[in-house]
Amino acid sequence: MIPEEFEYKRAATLDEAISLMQSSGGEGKFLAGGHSLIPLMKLRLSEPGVLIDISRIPQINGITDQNGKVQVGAATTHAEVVSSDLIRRVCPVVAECAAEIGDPQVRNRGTMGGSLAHSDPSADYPAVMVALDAEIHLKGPGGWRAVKAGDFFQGMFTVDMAEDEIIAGIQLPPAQHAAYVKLHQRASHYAIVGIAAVLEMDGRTCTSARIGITGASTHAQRLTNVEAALAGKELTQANIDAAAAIADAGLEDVNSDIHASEAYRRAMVKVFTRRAIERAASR
Amino acid sequence: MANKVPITLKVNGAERSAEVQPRTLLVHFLREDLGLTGTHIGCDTTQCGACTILVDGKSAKSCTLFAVQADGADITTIEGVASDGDLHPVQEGFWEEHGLQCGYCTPGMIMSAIHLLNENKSPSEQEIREGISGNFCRCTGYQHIVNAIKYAANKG
Amino acid sequence: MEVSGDHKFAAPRAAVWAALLDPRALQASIPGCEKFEEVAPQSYDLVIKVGIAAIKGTYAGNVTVTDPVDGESYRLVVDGRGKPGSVQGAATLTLIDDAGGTLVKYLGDVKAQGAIARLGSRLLGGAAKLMIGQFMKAMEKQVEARS
Amino acid sequence: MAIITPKMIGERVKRREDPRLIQGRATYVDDIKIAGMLHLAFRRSDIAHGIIKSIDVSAAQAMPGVELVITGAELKEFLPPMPIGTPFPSPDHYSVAVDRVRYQGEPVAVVVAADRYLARDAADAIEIEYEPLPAVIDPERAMTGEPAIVHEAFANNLAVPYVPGGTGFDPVAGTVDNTAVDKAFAEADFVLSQRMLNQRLAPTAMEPRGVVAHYEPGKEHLTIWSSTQNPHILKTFVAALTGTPDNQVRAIAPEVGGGFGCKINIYGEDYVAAALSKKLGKPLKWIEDRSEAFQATIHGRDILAYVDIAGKNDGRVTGLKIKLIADIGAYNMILTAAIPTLTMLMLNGTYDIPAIRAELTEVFTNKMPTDAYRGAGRPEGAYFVERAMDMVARHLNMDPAEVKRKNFIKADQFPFATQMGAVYDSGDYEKTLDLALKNAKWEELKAERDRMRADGRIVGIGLSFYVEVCGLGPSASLPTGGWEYSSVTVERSGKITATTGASPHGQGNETTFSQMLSDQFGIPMGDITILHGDTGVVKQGIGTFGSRSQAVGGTALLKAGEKVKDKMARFAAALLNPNEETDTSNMVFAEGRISFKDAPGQSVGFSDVAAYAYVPVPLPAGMEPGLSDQAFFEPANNTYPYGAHIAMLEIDRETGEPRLLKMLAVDDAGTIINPLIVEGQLHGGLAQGIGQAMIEEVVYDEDGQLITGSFMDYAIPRATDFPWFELDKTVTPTPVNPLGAKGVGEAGTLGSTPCIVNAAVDALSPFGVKHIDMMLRPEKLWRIINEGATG
Repeated sequence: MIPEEFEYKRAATLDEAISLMQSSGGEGKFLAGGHSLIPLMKLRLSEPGVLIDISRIPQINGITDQNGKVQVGAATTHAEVVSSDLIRRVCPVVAECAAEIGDPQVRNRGTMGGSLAHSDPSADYPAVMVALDAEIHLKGPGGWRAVKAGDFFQGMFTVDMAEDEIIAGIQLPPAQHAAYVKLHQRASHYAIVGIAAVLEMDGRTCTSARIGITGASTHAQRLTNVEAALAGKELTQANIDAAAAIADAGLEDVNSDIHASEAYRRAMVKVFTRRAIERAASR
Repeated sequence: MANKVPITLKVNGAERSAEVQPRTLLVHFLREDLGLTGTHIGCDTTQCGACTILVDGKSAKSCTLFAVQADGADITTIEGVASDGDLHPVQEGFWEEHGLQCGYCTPGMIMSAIHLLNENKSPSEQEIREGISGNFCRCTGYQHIVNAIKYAANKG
Repeated sequence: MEVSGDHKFAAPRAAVWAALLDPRALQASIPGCEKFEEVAPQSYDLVIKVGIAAIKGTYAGNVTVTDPVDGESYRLVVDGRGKPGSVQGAATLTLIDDAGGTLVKYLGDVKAQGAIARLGSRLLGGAAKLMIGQFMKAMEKQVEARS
Repeated sequence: MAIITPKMIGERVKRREDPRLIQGRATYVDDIKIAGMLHLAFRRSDIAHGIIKSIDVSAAQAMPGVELVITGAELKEFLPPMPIGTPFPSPDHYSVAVDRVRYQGEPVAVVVAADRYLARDAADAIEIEYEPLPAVIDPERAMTGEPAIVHEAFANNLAVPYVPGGTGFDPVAGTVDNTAVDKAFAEADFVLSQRMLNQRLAPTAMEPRGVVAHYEPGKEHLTIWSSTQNPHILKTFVAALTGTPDNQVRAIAPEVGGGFGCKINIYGEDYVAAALSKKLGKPLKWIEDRSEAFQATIHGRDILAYVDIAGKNDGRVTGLKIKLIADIGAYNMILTAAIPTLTMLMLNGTYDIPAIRAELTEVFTNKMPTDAYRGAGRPEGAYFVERAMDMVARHLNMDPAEVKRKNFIKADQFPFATQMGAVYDSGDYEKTLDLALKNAKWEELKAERDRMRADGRIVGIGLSFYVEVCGLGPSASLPTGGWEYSSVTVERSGKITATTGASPHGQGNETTFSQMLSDQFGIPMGDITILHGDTGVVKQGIGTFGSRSQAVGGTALLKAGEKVKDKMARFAAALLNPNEETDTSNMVFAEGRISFKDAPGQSVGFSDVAAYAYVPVPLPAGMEPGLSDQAFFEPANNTYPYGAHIAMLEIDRETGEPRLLKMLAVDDAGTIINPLIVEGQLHGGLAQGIGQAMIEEVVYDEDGQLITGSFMDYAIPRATDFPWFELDKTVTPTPVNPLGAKGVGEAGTLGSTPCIVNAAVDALSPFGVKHIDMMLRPEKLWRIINEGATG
C-alpha cells in the first residue's frame, strides 16, 4: 500500500510549524510519530497535501517536573512515557496506559501528542487524560491556550483544536490512586473498552473520583454518574459494584462492530469500570 | 510531482545520501534504493513487524516511516547485525534453537529481539513473548523463537 | 450500518422544510462541498472534500431527493466515490413540530465498499454521524439566515 | 532398497537453510531486480457481485510512467480461462474479470508502470462503473438460487450438487444403499444431532504472493519467479495458458516465505504477469499487498456440517451421518472442489464405526474462492468427528478417553479399510492415547479442573484424537500426478548435488534431505547440496503440500541415491578388485570410504571412486562413465499419521475471554528424520489450529464486503497467545515407503482445533452448552455465561 504524493516540510520551532500550516492552504497535516496518520495515508483514507514534521521541535520533546506536575512534550513517545521514572512516581497510571498501546515498535515511535490530536475512538491515552483532568497546551497563531482534557475530546477524530493549532505539551497532575484497564481487541489490540479511574482517597473513603472511558463510543469522555456515585463513599465492594453498575447508563452512540456489539460493550463498560476502580483503590 | 527531498542518514554504520520522494516509505528506500532486501514487508497496517529495524537504537516498523523522517538517523538493519562475519548472539540463538522456518519474519523478529535484550538483559519467558508481540510468525508457534532469545540472553 | 438521530431547529416546520430542499442551502450545509451541480430536478452531482481530522480525501458523488411528502418527510439518497472506495447512503428525514421549533429525525443506512469497508468500517458509523451533525448545524444557520 | 544405517537420520541437526535467512541474505521474489523491469498493479472490484458497465482507463493511461493499462476484456483476447486441477465441472474463470465481477477483490484491470508507486496511482485513476447484483453470501440460501445466481450454468449455485459416500455406496455403479445406516440409527440407544461450522480462514503466509515474469524476445524464453509451493505445476500451467512451449518456460520458486496451501494455486496475477511480459517483451514484477492477500489469495475451510451420531449406552458408536455443505466462493481454483472430498474421506476418524453416510454439496457464493489451507479438508473432518465423539461422551457422562478407546480401530486391524474408502496404513492409537493421558496426568488434570471450578472459575479440559491422510499420493488421487522426483549426482570431487521436486518453503528439506543422503552415502552433510525450486535445475516435480515432501519426496531422493550408489559400488569394486567380477550388492559406504562388507579393512576413498567414475581408465565392462541418476517415486498409498491433543482452557466469567492454560500433544508421524524440525512443524500446526479455534475468522458482510480485510480485524496468533506446548511422540512407521515416514506438517491443525473447542464446551457445560462454533469470540462466550446456551 502506497500513499498519495505530498510535500514534506520540517519545522524547527512551533512558530515555524504554525506558519507552515497556515501557508498550506488547508492541505497541511502535522506529523510527529506518524503512527496514526501514516497507516491511513497508505490506505489512501487520508490524503494531506503537505506534511509538516514537528517531531524535532525541541520545545515539544521531553518529560519534566513542573511544581509537582509532569509536563510531557507532545512528541514524547509512548516508550519514553513507559520508562519515565518521573511519570512512574507522580502519575504511574499514564505509564500503565502507555504500556498497553500497540506493541513495542509502535510505542517506540508513536507520540502522546499525536494520539491525543488524532482522537481515535479506541485510543488508550484519551481515557487517562480525561480521568486525570490533564491539561493540553496548544499553540496557535494567536498564542497559547490550555484546554482541559475533558473539554478537548469532542467527537470522533474531533478535538478542540483549530487546523493551525498544535499540541505542544500535556500537563499531568499527580495521581496515586489511579488505574487503567482495557479489553483488547484481539487483532488490532485497540481498546474495545478502556477505563481509567483516578480516585482521591481519605483512608478508605473516596472523596472524589474521575472516571475516563475510551473505545465504547465516539470519543473519550467522563462517566460522571459513576463519579457521583463514588464521591464521599467508603470504597466497599458493595459501593464499588453499585457505582460500576450504572457505568454505561449515560453513554450514547455506543460502538458496535464484529468484535463487540453494543450490548456487550455496555456490559464491558461496567466490568472494566469496576476493575479500574478496584485497582485504583488498591494503590 | 512533489519535489524530491535530500536526506542523509547512517545505515549499518555507513553514511548514505539520497534524494527521495517524500512519500517513499523507509522500507522501500532501504530495499529499493540501498538494496538492503533483508528487511521485509508483511502488511500495510503496522501490525506484522516483518519490516522491523532499529532507528537510533530503538525498534521501529519501517513501513510506517517515511524515508524523509529518517533523515539524520542512525539505522541498523538485519544486514548490519553480524560483525566481522560473526553472527550476533540473537542470530546464533535463532540458528541453534530452530527459531525460524520460512525465514520471512526472521529479520524483523531478530531486530525486535535485539531491542528487547538491549532494554532487558535477562527477560522472563513472558517478557520475551511481550517483547516480540509486535512481530507475527505464522510458521513456528513462537516456542522455538522464545528459546532462541533465551539462548542469546544466556550468552550475552 | 444504520445511522439515526435527530436535530432540533428553532424555526417553524415550513421554514426548515424549505431550507432542506433549497439547493443553495444544501450546498452551503454539506460539509466540504466543493462542487454542487443540479443534474436533474432535486438531483445534484457534487464533490466533497472530507476532512475529519486525519481522514482527508476528495469524494465525487450524487445526492438525490426522492419521495417528498410536502412539509413532512423526504428520502435522501447519497452516493460518493473516492480513492479508497465508495459510500452509499439513504436516509428518511422526517419533520415534526416540536415546542415551537421543528425536530428533524433521520433514519438511514450507510454502506461502504472497497478499502473503506475493509479497513475503515470501525470508523464509518462515527464518520457518518459526524458529517450529519455538521450538516445539521450548518443547515440551522441557513434556516436562520433565510428567516 | 539397501538398508541405511541411521547416523544423521533421527538427529537434532540445526538447519542448513538458516545462515542466509538469519542474516537477511535470502532472495525472496520481491528481492529480484532485472534491468528494465516494470511493475504491475491490479485494480480490483470494490463490490462483491455486479456487471461491469464501463471502464475508463484514459486518465490512468495518460499518467507519466504508465506503459500499459489493460482490461479483462482485452486480456481475454490472448489469455484463456485459468485451468483447474480437479475433474469437476467449472465455470470459466479469467485472470481478470471480463464482464462481471463475482467477489470483492476480483481483478478488473491491470496497469504496467515504471515503478510500483506509479502503478498504484494509475490503478486508482481507473474509473469503473458497475451495475450491482445481489451478493450471494449464505451458502444454504444460495442452494435455493437466492438471492442471485453466481454462474448461469450452475443452477441453484451448486458447484458440486451431490457427492455421496460411506457404507453401502458403490462408487462404480454410483448407487447408495442405506440399509446398514438406517438400521444402525434405528437400533441405536441414542442419536445426537448438531450443526457445526468450520469457519472461513485466511492463510496469511507472512510473505504475500509475488511474481516476476521475464520473457526474452529472440530467445522466446519465459522465466517466471513466483512465491509458489510447486514451480513445476506453475511452469506447466503458465506454458499452456500463454501458448509458450513448456520447454521454453522456466519457473523458479526462490525463497518462499510460507505457503500453508495458499501458494499451491497458480493465480491470475501469475498468468497476467507472464502474458504481459510476453506481449511487451519486458520483465514485469507484481508484489501483493497484505490488503490484496486478504481479498484475493485463497481462503481456507468454510464447510458446514449437519452431524447425526448414533450409539449404544455402553459408549459404542454405531452410526454416523454427516451432510457437508462447502461454501467454495466464486470460482474453482486449482484444488477447490477436491478439498471437501478429503473431509469426506476422513469421516471415520480413528474409529471403527460400522455405518457411515456422508453427503457433500459444494456451493458458489460471492466470496474469494476457498482452496487448500494447512490440512486441506482433513482438519474439517477431524473436527466434525471429534466434536461428535465428545458429544457422545458428554451425553453418556463418560470420560472422552474411554469413548475413544471403545471405538478405536485396534492395532491388529491395520491395514484398515474404512467405510469412506481409505486404507489406513498402520497405527496403534491406544498407545498414543495412553501416553498423552499419562503426560497430561489426566486424572489429576480433571481433579484440578474441578478444584478450579469450585473456586468459581470457568475451566474446561479437552481431548481430541486425529488421523490425517498425508504423503499425497498415488496419481489416481492427484490429477497433476501423485509422484515426486529427485536426482542425485556424485560430483567429480566426491561431493553430492541432489535435486528434489518437493520445493520447500520453511520445511527444512535442505537439511533433512542432506541428513538422509549423508547416511546413505556415508559422507558428511556438508558435502551435500540440495537444489530445489527451479525447473531449469530440477527436471521434474510436483511440489510441497499435503505433508508429502518427506514421505514422497524423501523416498524419491533415496531411490535416486540408491541407483547412483549401486553404480558407484561397481566402480569401487573395480578399483578394489580390478580383476574379478564381484558381488557389489552388499558394499558398505561409511566414513567417506567404500568397502566390501566382508573385508572392511580393504576400502577405497569415496572421492577417489568419484574421480575414477568421471575418468574411468579402464572403463569397467558394460558401464557408462559418470555418477548421476534420477528417480520418480509414486507411493502405492497415502500415509495416515495420527495423534492425541489435550488442552486446558479458562474463560473469564465477566468478559468471556478465553485463555489457553495448557496444550499438550502426542503425535505419531512414523519415522522422524530430524526431531528439531518436526517439533517446529508441530508447534506451527498447533499455533494455526489454536488460531482457528480461538481468534481467526474471515467475515463478509451481507453485501459481500470483506470486513476482516487487514490484521486490524483478522487476528493471527502472537507470541503472547500461547502457553508452553508440551510435545511427545510415539513412532509407528508406515509400510508405504521405505523410510517409514508419514508426514507432519499439518498434524497440529487437526488435533488442536477440536481439542480446544471440546475444552471450551467442557468449561461451559455447567451453562447447558453442548456445542460452540468457532471462533471462540469473547462476546459469544460471554452471552452463553450470561444468557445460557442457545439453539
